[in-house]
Amino acid sequence: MEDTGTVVAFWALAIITIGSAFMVAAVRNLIHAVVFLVLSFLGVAGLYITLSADFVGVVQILIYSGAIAILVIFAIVLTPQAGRDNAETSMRLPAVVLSGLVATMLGYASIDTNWSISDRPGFEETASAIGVALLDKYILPFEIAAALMLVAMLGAIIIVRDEGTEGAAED
Amino acid sequence: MSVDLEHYLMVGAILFAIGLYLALAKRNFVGVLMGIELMFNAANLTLIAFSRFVESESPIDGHVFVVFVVTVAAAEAAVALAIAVLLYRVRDTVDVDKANLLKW
Amino acid sequence: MPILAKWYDFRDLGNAIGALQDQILDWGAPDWVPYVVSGIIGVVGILLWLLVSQIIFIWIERRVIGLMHNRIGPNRVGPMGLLQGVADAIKLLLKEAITPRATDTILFWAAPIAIFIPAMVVFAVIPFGEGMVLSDLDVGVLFFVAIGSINTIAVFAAGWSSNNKFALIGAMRQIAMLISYELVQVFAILGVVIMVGSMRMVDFVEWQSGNDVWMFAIQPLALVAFIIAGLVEVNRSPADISEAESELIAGFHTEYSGIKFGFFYAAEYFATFALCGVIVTLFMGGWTLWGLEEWVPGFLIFLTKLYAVFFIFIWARGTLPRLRIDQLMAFSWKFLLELMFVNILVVGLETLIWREGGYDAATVLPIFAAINWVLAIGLAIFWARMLGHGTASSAGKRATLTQELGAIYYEGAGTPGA
Amino acid sequence: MTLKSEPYVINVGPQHPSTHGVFRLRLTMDGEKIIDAEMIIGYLHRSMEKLAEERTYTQNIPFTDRTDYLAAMTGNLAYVMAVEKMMEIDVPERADWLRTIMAELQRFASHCMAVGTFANDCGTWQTPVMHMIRDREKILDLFEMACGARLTTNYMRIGGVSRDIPPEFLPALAVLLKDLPKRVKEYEDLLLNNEIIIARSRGIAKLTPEEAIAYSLSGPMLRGSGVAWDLRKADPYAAYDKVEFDIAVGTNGDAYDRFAVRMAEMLQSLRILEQCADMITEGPIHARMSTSTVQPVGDPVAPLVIRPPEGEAYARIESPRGELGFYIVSDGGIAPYRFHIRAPSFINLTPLKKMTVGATIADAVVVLGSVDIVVGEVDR
Repeated sequence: MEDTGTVVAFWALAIITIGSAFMVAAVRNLIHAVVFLVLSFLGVAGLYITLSADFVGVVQILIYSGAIAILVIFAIVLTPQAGRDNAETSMRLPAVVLSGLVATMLGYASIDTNWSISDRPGFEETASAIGVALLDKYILPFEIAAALMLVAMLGAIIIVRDEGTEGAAED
Repeated sequence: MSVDLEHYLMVGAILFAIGLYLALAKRNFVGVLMGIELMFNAANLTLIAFSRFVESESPIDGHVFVVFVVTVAAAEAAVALAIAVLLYRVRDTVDVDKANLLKW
Repeated sequence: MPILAKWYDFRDLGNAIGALQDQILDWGAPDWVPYVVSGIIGVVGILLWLLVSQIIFIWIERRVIGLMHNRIGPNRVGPMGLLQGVADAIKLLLKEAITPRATDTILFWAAPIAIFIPAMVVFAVIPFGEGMVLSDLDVGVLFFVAIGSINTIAVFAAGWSSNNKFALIGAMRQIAMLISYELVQVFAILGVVIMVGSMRMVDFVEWQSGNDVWMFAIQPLALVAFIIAGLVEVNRSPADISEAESELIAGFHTEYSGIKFGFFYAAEYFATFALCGVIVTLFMGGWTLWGLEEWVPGFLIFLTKLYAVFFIFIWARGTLPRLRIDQLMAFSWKFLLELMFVNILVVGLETLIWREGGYDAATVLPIFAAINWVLAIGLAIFWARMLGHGTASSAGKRATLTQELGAIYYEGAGTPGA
Repeated sequence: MTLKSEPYVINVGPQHPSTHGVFRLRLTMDGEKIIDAEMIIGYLHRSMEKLAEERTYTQNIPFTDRTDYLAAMTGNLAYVMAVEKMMEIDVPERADWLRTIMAELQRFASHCMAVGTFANDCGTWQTPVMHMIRDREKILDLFEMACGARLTTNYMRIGGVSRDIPPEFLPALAVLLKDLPKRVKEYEDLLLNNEIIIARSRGIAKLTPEEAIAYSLSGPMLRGSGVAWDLRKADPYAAYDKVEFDIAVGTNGDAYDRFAVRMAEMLQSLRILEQCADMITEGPIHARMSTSTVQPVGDPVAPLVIRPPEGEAYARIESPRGELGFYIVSDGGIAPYRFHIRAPSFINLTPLKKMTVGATIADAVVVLGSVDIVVGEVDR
């Protein structure tokens, strides 16, 4: 991928994504952390588009920065007295060391191994290919994912529902 | 100056590390959850990078995996936040340190 | 379409851009320069069109609503009040953008920009004319829905950071509405995508001009649901609940003034234009009008249709009262979503029969249209009856007239919020 | 273990688009549901009842326009009837007819505003209220023709009316009575059968007849709850015993029925006006005051200074908002010793807390619209 457009795009998006991910850890107020999280989701979506994965990029925007960010915001809003600070636990130093080690290990692995790079150009359009793959090659995982979504939705609703309002559901 | 697989993997590794740090070090349960979401994103990024660069007979599988990861991550986020609200309702705090009793 | 390759043939603005690109290449610029130049021209063109049409539409909307109110509407500024939009813009620019105390300043400043960007980015996907779409994404319609879901965050940031109870209620209402009507919007689009077979915006237009039929004739239910969901997403009456004047003063942008409010005001208009653009592309045959696009430039047809759909929104704003938030939610979850599921089932079956059977469009489309119309009307009435709306108790009733004094006529039958 | 969310307080404050004036409602909210509502009034208190004690009886007449500024004519009528009752003056027949015509025109105009702002609170973008204000303008032109003022008419005098109607008044009234019924029918189709207005107001703030009577409500609030009580029939004054009309009554006692009652009353007012227009008689418009009770100053027909005998009197009429009463105590002097106004809006507001608790903020606005208060009358 040598045309300058994608290179510039990659570096810009990489900086945005990693910068905002770092800000999520560094910023004090939890609401600001969520906003930076959304920014990093959008950065990752941009990276997908530079990898010519347009369907997944748009799905990322729709699901991550559209739905999951709202879930996180609702969690923060529904826990008012819990303090909105983004403080760290006492395990701060070992966490830094461990994640640094993980980062170097992954980095070394990715640079050292010779991936069998194929000289295939980017995909023209992926939406129909994904659709076809989902429905004939991965039909079983597709159904399982559907069942899992249903179970997760019901579980979340039942956990959070106030015990006292069974009868009041339809008032 | 061209961009190839190693660049994307490095970005994925750094993102994963930040997500791990968040999950380990944050006091607030929602902060931990943000870390987990970041880790999911890092994994997705490397999957898409592989499906774009690496030799394979059906490269679209990387995209299918990411679609599955996104759906499962959404479901997991919903359940995790339900737990966060429940934890807050029971123990009046979402501080990960304070929730150390298995049965209350 | 016979493209006269000369640059001055304005039936398709693409000619001029193409001629410009060749010109730049002749000057020996590297290969990506014309690409960037045409991109910039496209962006600037859309931005100019948006600003000009917003200023015109401020005037048109207030005039039309004025006529509905039996009054004249703005006629002070400029001839017949035409400069009203300009006057509003200048007023908003000059007014001081107050930041109230104890607000979360970063978010307070970021929210208007964050709400303005999606309203602009959506236009990259809308095809104005033959070659005139800024980026012909293969997942065009999905891109429109995804960008629509981003401004939920911006609305929350605005409501949360302005430290005002009314703003917070407005923001929470807006989020609840957006989430539940996004579902309806996606399913309405799904019906159309199944029949057309692709998500590219240009394919919709070609399919409709190829079969010489407008999609709303075949899928009326999808159009009605999409318009209602669009009304909610764009927050215009009868669903302007999050900024309900009579309840929440101005909802999530209560505390904003000056140019920051200008951003909210402009973002609402741009989002409505984008919505009308998508409605025209998906359901009303984009820039084609049964062959008229050979002579009249495509984008003019597209714009007249867009403004016509916009007029429907103005009309709705002038006449319909506002729903309560829980009724709006109930309407989406208990009524619209079920209709959409059935719509997708029926459209899926029809497309399956059409594809497997291999019939040509001319014979099969009228049958589908008939089925879908009957289904739409019958289902709506049946479902409303099931939810207890159409029954006698909920019909309007005049007060009973009586002569005898002191009599009690109380029945206490009215069920709340029927 | 309910969700731990602490209630927060919202001021639907003095400056709010839908409080019909400077009226403040402090709501304690739990999410969207209201758990406590507290009315704070007094922002428009001008202590009229105290001021009236330093002015002569005739000078007090302009006060009565400004209490209920949407129904000035009925305010004048009530006060003037109270003083006449104290001085046992009987008003000539033509003055009675003029008073009835003016009161019914005022009721139609006031209901125009009430129904319009109610539809406005339900969310219509000012469209119905603009149409109704257009009709109200026609009536205000008639008032201007009759007494020179549109809003604060100051038309009635103790013992009759201030001036006779010009000859072109009745033809103009006839023209009006031809086209207004069509308009009201149009509003009824537009608003009464509007699904969204029905959804927003049906079953909201229900009041049973017993509660309505217990809160001593009156006017459309009482009739909305099904109690067919109208002072124009119960205690006929002016020329109401010579005209026949119906009482509009609701059946469910909710916001929708009060709104429907007001719409029906507009039609009944037009019916009364038609009868008055063709039954009005010629004759004097002011009673001749006996000089014994009057300081011989100025024109004996409309004396400036009136000195009613010692005693008290209470006169009540059916104003657009309910039973408007004036209680006046005289100590024989030229100014009333005590001047009290029974303001219907003030009393109709009392059940507001019961009506709004449990509903949402959107309902509270609709309920306030259905009660149709005028803050000038609430605060006096």
